[in-house]
Amino acid sequence: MKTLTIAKALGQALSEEMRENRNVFLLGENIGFFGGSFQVTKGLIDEFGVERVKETPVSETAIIGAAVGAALMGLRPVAEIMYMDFIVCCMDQIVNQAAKIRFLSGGKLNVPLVIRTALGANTHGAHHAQCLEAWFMHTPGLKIAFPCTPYEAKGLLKSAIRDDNPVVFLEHKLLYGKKETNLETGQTFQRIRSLFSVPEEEYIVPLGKADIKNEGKDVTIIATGLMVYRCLNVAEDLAREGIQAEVIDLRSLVPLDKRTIISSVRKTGRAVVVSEDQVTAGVTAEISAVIYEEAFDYLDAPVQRVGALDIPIPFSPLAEDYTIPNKTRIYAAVKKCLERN
Amino acid sequence: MKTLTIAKALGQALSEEMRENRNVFLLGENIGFFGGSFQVTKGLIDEFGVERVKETPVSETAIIGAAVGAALMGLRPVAEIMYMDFIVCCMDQIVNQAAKIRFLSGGKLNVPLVIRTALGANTHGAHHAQCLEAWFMHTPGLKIAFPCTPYEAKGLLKSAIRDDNPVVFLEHKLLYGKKETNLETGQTFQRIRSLFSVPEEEYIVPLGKADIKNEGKDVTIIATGLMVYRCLNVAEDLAREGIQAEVIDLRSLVPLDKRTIISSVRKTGRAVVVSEDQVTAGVTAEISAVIYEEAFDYLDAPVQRVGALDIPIPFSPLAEDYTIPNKTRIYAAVKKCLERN
Amino acid sequence: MTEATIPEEKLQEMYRIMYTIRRFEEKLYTIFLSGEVPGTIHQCDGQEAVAVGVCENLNQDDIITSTHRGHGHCIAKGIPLHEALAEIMGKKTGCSGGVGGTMHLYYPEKGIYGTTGIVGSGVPVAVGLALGIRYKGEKRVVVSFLGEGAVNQGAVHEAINLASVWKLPVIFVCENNKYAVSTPINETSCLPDVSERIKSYGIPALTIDGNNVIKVYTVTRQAVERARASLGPTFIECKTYRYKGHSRSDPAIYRSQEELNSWLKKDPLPRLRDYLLKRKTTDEAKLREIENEVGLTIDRALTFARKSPQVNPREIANYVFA
Amino acid sequence: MTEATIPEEKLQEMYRIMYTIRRFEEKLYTIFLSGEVPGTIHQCDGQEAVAVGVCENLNQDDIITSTHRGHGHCIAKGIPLHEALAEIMGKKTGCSGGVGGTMHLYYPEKGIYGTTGIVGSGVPVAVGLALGIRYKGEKRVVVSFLGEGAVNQGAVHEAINLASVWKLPVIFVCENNKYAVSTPINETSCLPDVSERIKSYGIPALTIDGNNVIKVYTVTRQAVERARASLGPTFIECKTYRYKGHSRSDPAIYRSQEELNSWLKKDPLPRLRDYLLKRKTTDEAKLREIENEVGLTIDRALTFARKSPQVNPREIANYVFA
Ligand SMILES: Cc1ncc(C[n+]2csc(CCOP(=O)(O)OP(=O)(O)O)c2C)c(N)n1
Ligand SMILES: Cc1ncc(C[n+]2csc(CCOP(=O)(O)OP(=O)(O)O)c2C)c(N)n1
Ligand SMILES: [Mg+2]
Ligand SMILES: [Mg+2]
Repeated sequence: MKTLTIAKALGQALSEEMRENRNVFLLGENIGFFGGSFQVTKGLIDEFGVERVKETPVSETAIIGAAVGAALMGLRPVAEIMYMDFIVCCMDQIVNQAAKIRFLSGGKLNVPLVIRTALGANTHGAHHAQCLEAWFMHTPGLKIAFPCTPYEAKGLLKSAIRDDNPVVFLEHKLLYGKKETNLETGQTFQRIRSLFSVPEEEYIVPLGKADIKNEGKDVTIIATGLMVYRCLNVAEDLAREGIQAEVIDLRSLVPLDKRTIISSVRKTGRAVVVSEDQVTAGVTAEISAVIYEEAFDYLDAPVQRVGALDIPIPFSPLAEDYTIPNKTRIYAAVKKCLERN
Repeated sequence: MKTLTIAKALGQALSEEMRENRNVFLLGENIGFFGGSFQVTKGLIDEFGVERVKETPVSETAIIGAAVGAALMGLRPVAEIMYMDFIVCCMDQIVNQAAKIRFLSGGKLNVPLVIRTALGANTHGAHHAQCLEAWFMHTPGLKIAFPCTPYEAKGLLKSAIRDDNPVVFLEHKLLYGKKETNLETGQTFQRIRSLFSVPEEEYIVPLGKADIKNEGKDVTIIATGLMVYRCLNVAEDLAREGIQAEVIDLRSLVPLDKRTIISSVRKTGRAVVVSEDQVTAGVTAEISAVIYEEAFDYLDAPVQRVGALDIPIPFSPLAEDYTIPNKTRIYAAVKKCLERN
Repeated sequence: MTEATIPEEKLQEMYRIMYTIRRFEEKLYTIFLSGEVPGTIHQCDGQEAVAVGVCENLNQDDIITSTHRGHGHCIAKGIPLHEALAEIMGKKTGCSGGVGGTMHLYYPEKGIYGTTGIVGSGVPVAVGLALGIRYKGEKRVVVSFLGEGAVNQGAVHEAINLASVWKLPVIFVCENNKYAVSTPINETSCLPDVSERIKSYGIPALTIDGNNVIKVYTVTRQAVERARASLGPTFIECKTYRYKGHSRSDPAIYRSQEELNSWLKKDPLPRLRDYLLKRKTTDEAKLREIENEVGLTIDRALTFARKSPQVNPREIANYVFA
Repeated sequence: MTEATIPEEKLQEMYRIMYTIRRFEEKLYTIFLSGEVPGTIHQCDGQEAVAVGVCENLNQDDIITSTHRGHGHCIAKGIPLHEALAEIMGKKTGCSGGVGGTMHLYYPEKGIYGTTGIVGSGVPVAVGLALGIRYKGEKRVVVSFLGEGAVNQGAVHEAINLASVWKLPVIFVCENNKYAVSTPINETSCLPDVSERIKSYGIPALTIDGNNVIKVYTVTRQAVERARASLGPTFIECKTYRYKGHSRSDPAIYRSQEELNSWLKKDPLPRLRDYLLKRKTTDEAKLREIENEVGLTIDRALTFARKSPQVNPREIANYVFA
């Protein structure tokens, strides 16, 4: 067991899968010698060469198109779209080609393709901050993974690469370099701390399985990515007040692990859904709709949605913090949810 | 008063606004002599000439970019994207430019721009059928209008053109040519029938106001576009059973008329949300989340969501009908909603 | 290979397939009018020489990507007519199980990787297919068909550039039929020849008479050889014309009768027919035989498609995910 | 206009602005390291001659769209330094109220319609601005800056084609600094000159020394005249080099020291400085005076930005809708 950063864990997943299966290759901008904007592919070109670590022009549409075609030929491309904001430039190839070809060929063709992309606000302004996963949840034919620890990042990426469907793989910018050593401490971080260690042995984390990052009986908090940390922080505060919050990390948005969500909410009777994307028609809308549909009679209070305000992500760090869900807002939402008897 | 089709009513709105304001102009594919794929712009080039009815190459990104720039210069472009499926090719200009420029300029710049586009399934297959309005609801900075009758189509398009913000204007393919004379008959269609007549005098329909297409006290059915008709059909059947369904036509998705929705649901205690887009993370998710948030204590049953199945829209007419919400499915959802005491 | 050296059987085969496409489109037209085809169709009659001249150079395991106007390409690449017809009619026995339709014809068994409803969107996919071929060290080639209108899609430029930089085994075949729906090319481009626009990618790009099947065949042959020899992509612009409107709802009143007539004079079918007869190696009887056979095959295909069951909606959700 | 006929004051003004950009970028570098700048910055030192040579041909009501590497363009077009600095530091007094940042600088009062975070995305907007100008019958022109990497974005091709077909008053100025982040142009294009790729749109497209401000100035002048005379767009590729890494987190180890040195020798600032001194119409004292003034202005701007209040998050929601 070794503690790693997410960036390194992802790099390991890539290199192991590439060693294992010659059909796996990478393509994207600056992923070669440069190692990618977040250094995930650092060093891979040395081991695998330019044919398997393919540096591309700034052409997102061509990147995804190339990946789709290669996948149709039986390869397993892992395409990197540097920031999720740039995915907006290649929606057609993702939505109308990658996601639909299997269906449109009557199930004859598979498109085993991974699109890795970095998301989340980190004070770079509105074109480098967007969380657009709701668009892809709304697109039949795509799977979506979103890890928040090194162990899960590695295990999920391996699953994504081995999956025979297109998978959008989300990597939060503020988590790439997160270290076990600068983790928030306390009870509620126990499980997450353990997930900073990655075993030597081969393992995978399946798509479609949520993970309970903290057990509790009073309220269910559902989150993804960076928000999992913020929710655990809130859970820590709540614990001091004697409130036991269950924090569920979805890990995959498609397939969605409704079982884990619903059985938790049936237990606690209360749910808060936290996601970094804008509230309206976002991830929190879908998750809360699912909860109502399957646990209506168990709910003691309305589900609280906590997401980014419905504005573009502002540059000013103060304003950014105000816009995306912070501890204060999450805490307030939980309290509101607990208010009612 | 004259009865019109939606296609004609839209054409009237365009020509009246163009006469009224020299800054209004049109651009898009085949909108000139050809009159547009759905004949909405038919004849306009004769009156307004090629500089105001600008035919473009098959370049959706350039179309929207050109419209954004022209809007920044104080003009009021009305861009046509032939099918909403093709909007997937120009998401960047819409989402990262049109929707964000006002915000990113600190409120200095306006982008008064209308994007007209045709949506909805009409047995053309998966690339000519998509309803992607949820993506735009999720994008701060855009307004969204979606009329279902000629009167409202004309009035809303005029409002959209006069609005100082980018407006995505949705036109359902199966409604363009709908005639008052082949309308379903019966009580519940009374209001809608009246909306096939368009007065000679100038009027607008404001963005952000829903319309109650049928009043009722037993259950609230919320819908848009073609689905309004299907819901009224269901309401007709329900009426025969003595059940009075209130059918709300949202007309705008952004701004959303929460007031009308919530006060109806508070009255009926039951809500069914119907939209042609796929269920997961779609319009129905957001609307039902809003209802729970603001009318939780008034609900006698969980909100029912009825949307397209989470698959691409199939070509076979039988399969298409099975995929998007039809009368049977809507009826079943209402009954399910009414089941509980 | 020059015109003279094309074997007789090859020429007859080209005629057979061109004739098949023409009859297929005509049959479709009829059954569309009788209400048997849902949605719409984009017909390619008039453009048969491109599809056939190109695909006759391809092996079964070579690959094409097509457009919305793709029946000809698919037939030339060997799609079974009955499965194509059934698909276009939305039947369960269609090559995509009836869920695709005319704009989503896939037939991987014959290297057909899709007609598409999004203009230009097949081109990036084609480049990816070619990348896959190269990656696997195979000698197959990809042909990506596109219209002259599609050249205004950014996606096409990104893709051609990538193919150029990576020297991929792909051939872009542009059917310049002058119109994108109703819009003539001179309103959307400053240069009359599309190939001029594509030279800017540093690849061979040429313009030829797309109604001359022999020309199309021989020019494509060189491009295919180039691609198989790992020398990179070629762009071939074929000037041609569609006889019908853009889609079934288009009466094509934006074109003059003269223009149509002038192209009817260049009809690729009689051109090849006359050529064959003039060479005297094929006689009228032989051609009639081919024509009759084609007619029968199409009738059989139609009978099959008509008799085929409807799609069972309950089964199609399985197609979404592997 | 030739080199010889550029008035002395114009040359001094060009020097002043180029020097301003250089000092601005240097100051930013320092305060970035001291933690006063959130996020990142893309610096343009080394490329000043392009921004200045181009914008010195523009009137206040002419328009530019810029890139992620846009400080120089905005300064050359007249953005008030204190508002630019405050914006880049995320302060309320910034030109976008602190919500934009370095990649979203707008200053419509001076015709600045945005730096942008999406590579290539300013180009379609620029074409629209030019369309607006033509529609209104005005004589203004638009300059759209883009990097050589941006030429691989489909959006750019769609937009340039549209400008070409519609003969719009827009000039595309491509700063070819050889790299897109770490990727050299020879890995992403088969042709060494970007202008070769753009000739395919039937518009004048040329490649010049982008570190020679006089050359940039005179060539742009012709393009501006052409545009004002409604003769359509021009594409100007300026070969240049950025001294710093792509953004603040990039040590630029993909470039050799020699390469950097060879470009430092072509530094546009000393080149213009020496030229001015050689002509003897400007003396060292005058230049020192300019330099001192610039230094003071930047210091004042920085003091302003530092003292400025933070954004009040509660106010910014008003920016979303008119
Ligand atoms: C991205 C996109 N934009 C617009 C359309 C509508 N459309 C379908 S075919 C067509 C014209 C295409 O012209 P061309 O590429 O020349 O092909 P042709 O129809 O002439 O064969 C258009 C605009 C589309 N299907 N996809
Ligand atoms: C659509 C998009 N893709 C990728 C990026 C990431 N990115 C930012 S700048 C850049 C390189 C741009 O190169 P170039 O156009 O030559 O401009 P330069 O940085 O050299 O000035 C890239 C890839 C982006 N911002 N937008
Ligand atoms: Mg055409
Ligand atoms: Mg560059």
